[in-house]
Amino acid sequence: MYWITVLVVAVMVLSALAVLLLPNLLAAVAASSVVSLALSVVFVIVRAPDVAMTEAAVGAGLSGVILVLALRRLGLWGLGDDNRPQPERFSGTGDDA
Amino acid sequence: MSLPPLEIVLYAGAVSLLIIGLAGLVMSEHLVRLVLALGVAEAGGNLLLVLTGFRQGAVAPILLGAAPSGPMVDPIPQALVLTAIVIGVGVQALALALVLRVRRAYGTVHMSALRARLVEDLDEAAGLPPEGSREAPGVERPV
Amino acid sequence: MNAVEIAAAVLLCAAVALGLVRLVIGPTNPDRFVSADLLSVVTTVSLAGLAAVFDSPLYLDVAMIYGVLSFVGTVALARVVEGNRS
Amino acid sequence: MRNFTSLLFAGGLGFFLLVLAADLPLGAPPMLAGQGVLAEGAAATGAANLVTAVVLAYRGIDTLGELSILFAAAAGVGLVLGRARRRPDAEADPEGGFILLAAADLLFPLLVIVGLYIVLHGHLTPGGGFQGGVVLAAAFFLPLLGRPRNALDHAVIGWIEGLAGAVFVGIGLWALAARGEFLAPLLGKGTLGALFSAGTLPLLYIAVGLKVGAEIAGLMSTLQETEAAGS
Repeated sequence: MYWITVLVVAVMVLSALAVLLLPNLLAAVAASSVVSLALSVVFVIVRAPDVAMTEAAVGAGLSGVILVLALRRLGLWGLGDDNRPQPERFSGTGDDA
Repeated sequence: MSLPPLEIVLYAGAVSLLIIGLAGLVMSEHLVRLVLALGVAEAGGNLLLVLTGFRQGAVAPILLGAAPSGPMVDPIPQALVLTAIVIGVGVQALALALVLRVRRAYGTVHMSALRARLVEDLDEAAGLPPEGSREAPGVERPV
Repeated sequence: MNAVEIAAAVLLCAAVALGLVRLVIGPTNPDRFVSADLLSVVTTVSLAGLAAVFDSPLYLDVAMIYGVLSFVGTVALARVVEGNRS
Repeated sequence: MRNFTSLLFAGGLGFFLLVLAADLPLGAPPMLAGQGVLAEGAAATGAANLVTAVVLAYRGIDTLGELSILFAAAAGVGLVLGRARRRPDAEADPEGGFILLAAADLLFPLLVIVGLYIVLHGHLTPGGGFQGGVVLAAAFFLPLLGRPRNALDHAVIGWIEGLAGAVFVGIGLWALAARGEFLAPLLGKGTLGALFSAGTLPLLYIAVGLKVGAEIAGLMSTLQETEAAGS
């Protein structure tokens, strides 16, 4: 049990670092869903099934959907490695993406 | 070498989530990544709260059958965190809507560009000539 | 924990490690989404396994919610990638 | 430079928190309030799930405040994004493939049943209005992912939301009239662990589930619809 806990916490912290460090925003969203999934396992380990269930529902379904819909609406796809410049609809910026 | 107890491991995980989230809040350049970092910090805070009620060998605060078998963990932090998580989603959605709105108004979601635009707007509102902010963008202007 | 549970835990840990590697280094976005989906399936299984280890049926509800809702999240991600490509 | 100071700040805060950990009573017995809830919560409220007892019976008014915060967030999203401006010539998303459409049709009843189970058994097993509401919202949002041309009727969502909130407040006022306390537990406690037990707590959780589900479904629907119209 001890080593499982250590591993889950390590996965959680590593993916939290990945959220900040991954250059691609969609990958960061995937990493943040991994954070909340590991967090839900941690909540089960600390005997909080209610909280684990809320975190599972929110992290697995809701938060990812909201983030992805917002990102899609932003249209900022590339932001990093596989960058593909989007046509800019706004005048006078040029500093974007 | 003696291993740290389980509580210390969990506590360290919660604190490092909190720290990573806060560092991301301060350092992130893109507004959506700022929202993500806020979520990470919030997760750390929630875990910290739940950990205050945890003790080893206790069971979940849910009665199965008549008598509880052994000690139970504290239900009050769990109830607090339950509501905190749901509120966190609302906050996240509202923050993303505001990011979309900022994008619509300013055409950018990058912090540095946004800051330059805000300084320009402030200068314009204060009646200062706009050249100053363009020539020396790093200089703080009296607001 | 008996031997079966320890073996299951080791296998699940290996699956998590492999999925995490693909999540971080995945060259393209679909790789990362597939690895996130894999990790959520592994999480569902390990939640069910934790219910067995704790010898309590309460935790099975959590696994059920996770299994049902991770599909929705994955579908949303997949739809976005699809809409991006077209 | 700025990154350096930020990292310094984060590191200092981490050190502070870790030092604080040395004095924390980790693993100690619960606080006095927690001990009280553990000792008497089940007998006082009739709920087998003590977290539900805390959320709805001991801190019911907090839950009401939380619902209003969620309502404010959902309303704020609608307000900030504006109404869905779907241009008639706007190129809508293509429909989903066969797998997505078939899975959405098959999963919809399953998700609704799971959500209702989670809401209705909130006082017995882990779960309750918040989690079940999220599942219900996902159930109603999944078909929209497959068929982006359809849309949820925001008037119906608003009615469900308002009705559920009114039911929650109404039960609270009824308790105020009958027992002299807002949201005090009413009705018979029943036998511990039965479906019809714990007095008004399941009714309150049904109201919470409908309200949360309607709000979150409306929120996701708003995000998707306005997205289709372009920014």
